[in-house]
Amino acid sequence: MRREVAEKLASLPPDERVLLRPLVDTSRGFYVMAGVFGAISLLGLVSYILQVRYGLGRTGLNRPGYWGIYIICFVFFIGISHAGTLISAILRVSKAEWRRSITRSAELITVLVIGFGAIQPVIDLGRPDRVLNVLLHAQWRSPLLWDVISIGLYFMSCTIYLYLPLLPDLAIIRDSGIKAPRFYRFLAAGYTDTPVQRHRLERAIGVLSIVVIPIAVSVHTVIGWIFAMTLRPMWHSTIFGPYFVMGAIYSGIAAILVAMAVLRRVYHLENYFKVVHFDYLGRLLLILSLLWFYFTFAEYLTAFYGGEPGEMRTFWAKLTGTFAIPFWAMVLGCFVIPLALMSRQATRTPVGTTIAGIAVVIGMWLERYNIVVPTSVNPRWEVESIGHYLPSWIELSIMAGTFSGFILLYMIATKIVPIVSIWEIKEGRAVVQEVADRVAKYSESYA
Amino acid sequence: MRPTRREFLWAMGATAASVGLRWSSDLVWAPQVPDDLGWAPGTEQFVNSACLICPARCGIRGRVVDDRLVRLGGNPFHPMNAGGLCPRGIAGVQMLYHPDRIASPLRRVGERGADSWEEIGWDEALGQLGERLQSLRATGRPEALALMAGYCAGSMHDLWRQFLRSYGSPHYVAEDYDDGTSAVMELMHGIARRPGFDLERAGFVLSFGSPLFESWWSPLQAFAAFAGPDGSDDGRTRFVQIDTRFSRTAAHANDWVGVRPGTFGVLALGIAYVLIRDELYDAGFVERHVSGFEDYTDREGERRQGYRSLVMRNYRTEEVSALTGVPVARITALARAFAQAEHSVAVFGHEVTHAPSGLLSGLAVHSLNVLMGNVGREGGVLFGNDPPLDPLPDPRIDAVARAGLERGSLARTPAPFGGGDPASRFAAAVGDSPSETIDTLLLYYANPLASSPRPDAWREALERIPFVVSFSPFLDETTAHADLILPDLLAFERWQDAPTPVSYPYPVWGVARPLVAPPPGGKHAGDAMLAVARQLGGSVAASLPYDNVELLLKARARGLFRARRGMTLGDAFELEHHRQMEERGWWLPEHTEFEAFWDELVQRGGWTDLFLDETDPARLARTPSGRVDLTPAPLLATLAAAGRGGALYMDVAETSAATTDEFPLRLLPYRVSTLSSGTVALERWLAETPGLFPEVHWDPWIEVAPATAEAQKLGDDTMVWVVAASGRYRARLKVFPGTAPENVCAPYGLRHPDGELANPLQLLDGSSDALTALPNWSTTFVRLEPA
Amino acid sequence: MTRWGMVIDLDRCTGCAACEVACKSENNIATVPPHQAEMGRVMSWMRVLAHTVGDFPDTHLEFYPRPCMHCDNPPCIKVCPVRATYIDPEGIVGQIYPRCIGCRYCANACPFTVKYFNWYGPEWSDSERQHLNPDVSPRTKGVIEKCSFCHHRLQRAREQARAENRDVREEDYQPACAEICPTRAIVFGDLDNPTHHVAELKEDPRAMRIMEDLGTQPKVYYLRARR
Amino acid sequence: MIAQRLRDTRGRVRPYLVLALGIALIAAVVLPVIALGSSRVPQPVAFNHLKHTQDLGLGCEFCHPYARTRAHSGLPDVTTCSMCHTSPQGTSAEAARVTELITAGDLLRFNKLFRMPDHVFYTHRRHVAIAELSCETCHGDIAHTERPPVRALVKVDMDFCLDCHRKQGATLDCNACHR
Repeated sequence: MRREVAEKLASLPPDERVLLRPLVDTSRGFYVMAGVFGAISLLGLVSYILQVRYGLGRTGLNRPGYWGIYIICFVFFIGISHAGTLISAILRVSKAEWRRSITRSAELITVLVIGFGAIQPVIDLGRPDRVLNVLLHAQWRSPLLWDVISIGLYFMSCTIYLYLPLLPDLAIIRDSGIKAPRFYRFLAAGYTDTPVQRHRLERAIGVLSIVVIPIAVSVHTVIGWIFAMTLRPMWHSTIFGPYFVMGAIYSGIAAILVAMAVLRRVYHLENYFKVVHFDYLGRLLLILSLLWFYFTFAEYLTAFYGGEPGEMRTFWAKLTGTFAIPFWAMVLGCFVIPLALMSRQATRTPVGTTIAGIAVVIGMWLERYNIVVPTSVNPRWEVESIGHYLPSWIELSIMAGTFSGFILLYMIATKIVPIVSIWEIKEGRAVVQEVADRVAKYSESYA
Repeated sequence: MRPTRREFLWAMGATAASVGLRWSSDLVWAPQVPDDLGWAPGTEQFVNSACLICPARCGIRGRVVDDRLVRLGGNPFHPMNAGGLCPRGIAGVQMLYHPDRIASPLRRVGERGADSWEEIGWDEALGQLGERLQSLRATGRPEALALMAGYCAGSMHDLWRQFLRSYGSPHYVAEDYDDGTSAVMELMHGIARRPGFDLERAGFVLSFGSPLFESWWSPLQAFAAFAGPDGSDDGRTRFVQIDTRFSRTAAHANDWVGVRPGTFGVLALGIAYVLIRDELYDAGFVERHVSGFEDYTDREGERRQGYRSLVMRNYRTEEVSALTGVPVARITALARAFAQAEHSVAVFGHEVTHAPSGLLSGLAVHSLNVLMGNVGREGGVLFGNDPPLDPLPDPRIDAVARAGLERGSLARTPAPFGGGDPASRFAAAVGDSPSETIDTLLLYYANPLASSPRPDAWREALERIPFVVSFSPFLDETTAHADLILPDLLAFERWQDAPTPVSYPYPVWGVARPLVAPPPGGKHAGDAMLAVARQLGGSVAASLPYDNVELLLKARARGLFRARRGMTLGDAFELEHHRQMEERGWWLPEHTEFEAFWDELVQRGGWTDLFLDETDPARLARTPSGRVDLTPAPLLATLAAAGRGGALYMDVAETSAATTDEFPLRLLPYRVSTLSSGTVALERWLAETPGLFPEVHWDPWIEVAPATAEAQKLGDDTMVWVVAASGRYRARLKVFPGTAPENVCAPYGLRHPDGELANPLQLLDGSSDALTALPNWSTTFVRLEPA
Repeated sequence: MTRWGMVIDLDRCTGCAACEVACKSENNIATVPPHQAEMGRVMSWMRVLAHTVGDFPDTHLEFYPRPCMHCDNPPCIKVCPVRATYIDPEGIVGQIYPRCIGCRYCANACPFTVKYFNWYGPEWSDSERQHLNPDVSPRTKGVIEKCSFCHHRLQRAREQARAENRDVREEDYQPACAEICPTRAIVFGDLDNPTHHVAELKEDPRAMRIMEDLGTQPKVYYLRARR
Repeated sequence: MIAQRLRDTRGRVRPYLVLALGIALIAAVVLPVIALGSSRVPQPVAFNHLKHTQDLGLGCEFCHPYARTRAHSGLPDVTTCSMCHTSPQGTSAEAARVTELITAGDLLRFNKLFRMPDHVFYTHRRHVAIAELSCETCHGDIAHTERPPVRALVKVDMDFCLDCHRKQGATLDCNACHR
């Protein structure tokens, strides 16, 4: 850190001092990690170039295992993207005061991960050079097209929804002059935090946070429908829309927890990501793990009761057959571990919730695997032989590349914007009395 | 409006991206077929010819577009396959255009088998061969020339024989697919000829293990019969398959019966028992035309048991059931169905005779046909006749040749009623003789190193032969050991006649003619040998006075023109019309000029005569008594001399070694429909999906019962070693419920994708039927080990 | 209205696979190298599927030669985002290769799994290229392909009929599999034209369709084996 | 002016602008040149359509004999040319060269200029003989060219086909033409 920057930083109020520090102070560890993730991303890029050059044959996909890692990651990433927007929007709409420090990191996850989710189907295309055909020759009955539209809309609204609450903070950075003045002047777009501006901003955020919720719901519903609209066993199910939305929120919360734990540690944000935040999010996780179990149970029970031979082949393949290990690992990650850890106050600590969060993230990835692969390789017709799918190293490196690409971008983002919303924290302090009054109003007796 | 930097960059990026996408479209995604600036008029022709890939010799029709053969289908004029064709035939285009084809003659440079060759011209190559042959004759050793031929029928067979005889060599060795049926026919009917089975007109076909729908003499013949006339459901033949494994024929036949290996004969006699017990057999026929049915007194005045007593005493259904594993009710039902159908025929081949009591089992099975009187008549067993071709001129045999021929064959006939496997015996004999006893070996469509059950004997024999010439257009195992390769033209580039196999009871003389022009520098093996004969001059040249094979065929076809019977191929109506005319004693010539006749014959794809004179007594038996003999005396005498008792049919049950702990599973080799020895790599379409199993591609496999696989802890689709006392080979294990738990069913002639052979025949124990010298195919025991 | 369809008589089928190979030959279907085949990437628009039931000697076989079913209500065409697969007015479900983006959604939507994907581009040596059928375009890598009922033959038949000023007759248009079948188990024609053989056969009491209950209305009928 | 733009207000070179311009140059000039350059169709001799069709009054089908009967209309080869050009015709150097080439035994293989992608089912017979379209519809004014064009005169793409099919009321079904 240059001296004048350090001086400027030291002259700022305490919130700014802590929260803007990562923007100007970068450790060697950061560069090392960025280098590692950059290298892995590069590996993914090279793998993709190889895949384009030689064809999708370089993957482990086959007939009937037509879909694999890419589609799994697509569903998974888009699911994670519900982290942010949906959580922060719901919390904002419901005026949950504890949200103030966590919304920014969640929204950042959303915007960055959507991009990596949205490119997965393109990576999966046999002819990516014809990707524009989807727009030029659109076929409106295809859920894939609905998906393109709803993801496009979601991406745009989430970007705005990330940007608007950033404005006051950008203005703060611009005014502090600690970093790239022209850049932040451009980004802050003339915001000066006048009462009129503040009022308009809050109204816009309020409207957006309501608009974004149905869009977010539609995105994962449509992704569920991509599967549900086919006549394949264990896909053709009405539960898929809500099940996917619920799963998305679940994996989103888990992802936020993991991100928060990391940020808290590396940027020393213990005063912002407090134990209570982990506790509250842990409670949410607990509720969602039960909800997950409820949905999963309902899905499998109905399939089992119907007992159609085509369905049962896939059903047993998951429960006891080829896919038993990923299936029960999923149950462990999505249900057993979070339930065990989150149902007790003693384990709803930052460490406990992080462990549960990691378990859920892995579990939810496995859930996508257990949805995509077993049905794909188990044709409905028993005369047709059962396929097998083993991802190739090309697929695995592309997956690793997209994961590390996301992490890398997230790391870089923490160097550009404050990861905790400064103005909202300040606003939170300012409205304590107002909130107390509001809370008091809830319990007013009939006077 | 002035574009901002951002807009400018964005627009630039978008342009670059879209140009890039389109550009990559051509570069990265363009189809592999090059965009040809040239053009072709797209002329399309359909040409009739004959398939030379397997012994069935079906009629084919090729679609030729601009001198490229793009599709093969069946010739609808051909009475045997009537427009249908099997996958092997269809895939012939891949053989024709195979990238590994040898284009010109090759001479070995460097070590034998080291795969280093130099290309030479035909004149030089034939000159070298001619000189070698000339010098052998000059030194008075014409018998040092030998020919090893694969399946070879018709005029090419005659041409080779003529060449060798006039040259003076007795060594015409052929893989002649001997299945012992001609020995059965000779003993019972006095006719030394493989039987024809008139499946199409039969009402009920009882097949004893014959792979009718897979790899029989002519699967298309069976298909036509199975389909029935005109595709209508009336009068369709009913097929019942008796088999030791759930073969594809068993799977698609109307019904199937599983039996224990080696008990075909027992089951046949069990059926005979029911026929006799319930008086279902054709007593009139038996009385008029059969001897040995009742007890009789032989020439020495000894009282002997006839067929009836033998069967009634020894083959009661309960006992047969215990031996064969077929329930009594099933045997009875089979016998009744066999007896009730209008024409029923029992079909058998090497699956029955390649067993310790193979000949006796063959006799037992064929006795069913005799009991029902279904011999020498429509819908039964027929002894077809050959098309009335003009023979080749009598070979001129000069003194050198005579001396050579008199020195005789190296390998003696080892058994009283058959020659067994002459190729292996020849190889063994060469191995036992001093080096250079055979100086020059010609290989014609033979790859013994891969297909022989005794490749070691061949390897040793080849080492003792200084000069090996192969006519193979592909570099197979044996060809790789050759000194000179004279690549023959492929099936769709050459003239050759294609007589249908004997299993088809009506003579059809198909003519294969070039569908596409041969490659420059290609040469027909027949033409090459005619050229060598000319080069040798003298009696050899005089014996083969033809410029090329086309003219040879044309000359022989004059016999058909003069025969006053038969017709050039035609559609179903023409064929039937002609047959009925001949039945009524009419025959009208189609042509007055031979040239016109020949042109039409070639254009239609061949000649046939579907009329069969059932009244000719010689069609039934040419034994001294003129009757079909159920207890042939020569066989009885041989059995008695061998101490096997004086009664026939007594030891048809196999008495082979039982399983041991070391080798607990019985090996049952079989041939798959689409592939035969060593052709796997040639036709990729077939290799991709070779069998009944959708998951097996390219790899050779073995079939094992689920219980067996589980007991041995071997998983489905894993690679295993099949280990016998004499060796082992690698194959993919397929768990298959259609295999009996004590057996391992192994297709032979397959290769791994890398060319490694998987030939279960090489594991056989080497034992044979003492009467025919035919090898035993079901007496070898193996174990499986993970590979 | 013309509705092209197929009736396959399982009683006549001998499982010889002539239809499979004839189809590969007619439609320039690329073969894949052995290790690719092992992965399950073999393309075979027509495939004789077999399923063995019961232990020796009471074994029997359930089998179906399976082309594309050319459903009247095809699940594949609904999900294609670019209209690369569609049903034409005469009921043939077409696959338009230059339009296909290779997302394989149709392949997953098809309950009969008859869609094949070009994982790599086709590989032919110069000599093998000689036997390519000039009437059918070879596919590039990265697109879906499937049985087209040999509709290139219909194109030619239509033109010929037009030149002769008449309608397309039953014998003018036969796919390669129906043409080659040695036992005439595969019959092809217009299901709605009472003079065509298939129209009669589809009413046979033995007639059925695979997974009829899904309501996709396949136009390939099977006649149950009687044996 | 561009040079000005490339420098910012302080006169420093704007590197990203230079880069962008470079990309634009490649995109706009180099790639099309590569793409088009490879698609130039060479011919063995500089055939003069105008001379043959107008001055000599030969019909199209004289040299393109299958236009009414087959898929491909056919191109002339040495046998067609030899009808006249075995002896020197006219005064042009190219005509003299044709005679030379014929005498030397050259096959005179002309190359296709108007090419259909292989996934299109197109026959001349259907369009010329049955639908009675004139050659100019798709081939433009080729009959009046004096030198062989190196690129097709009319861009026959799917839009071109469909426009005409729409006007003529011909089929618009994909399967009718895609194969």
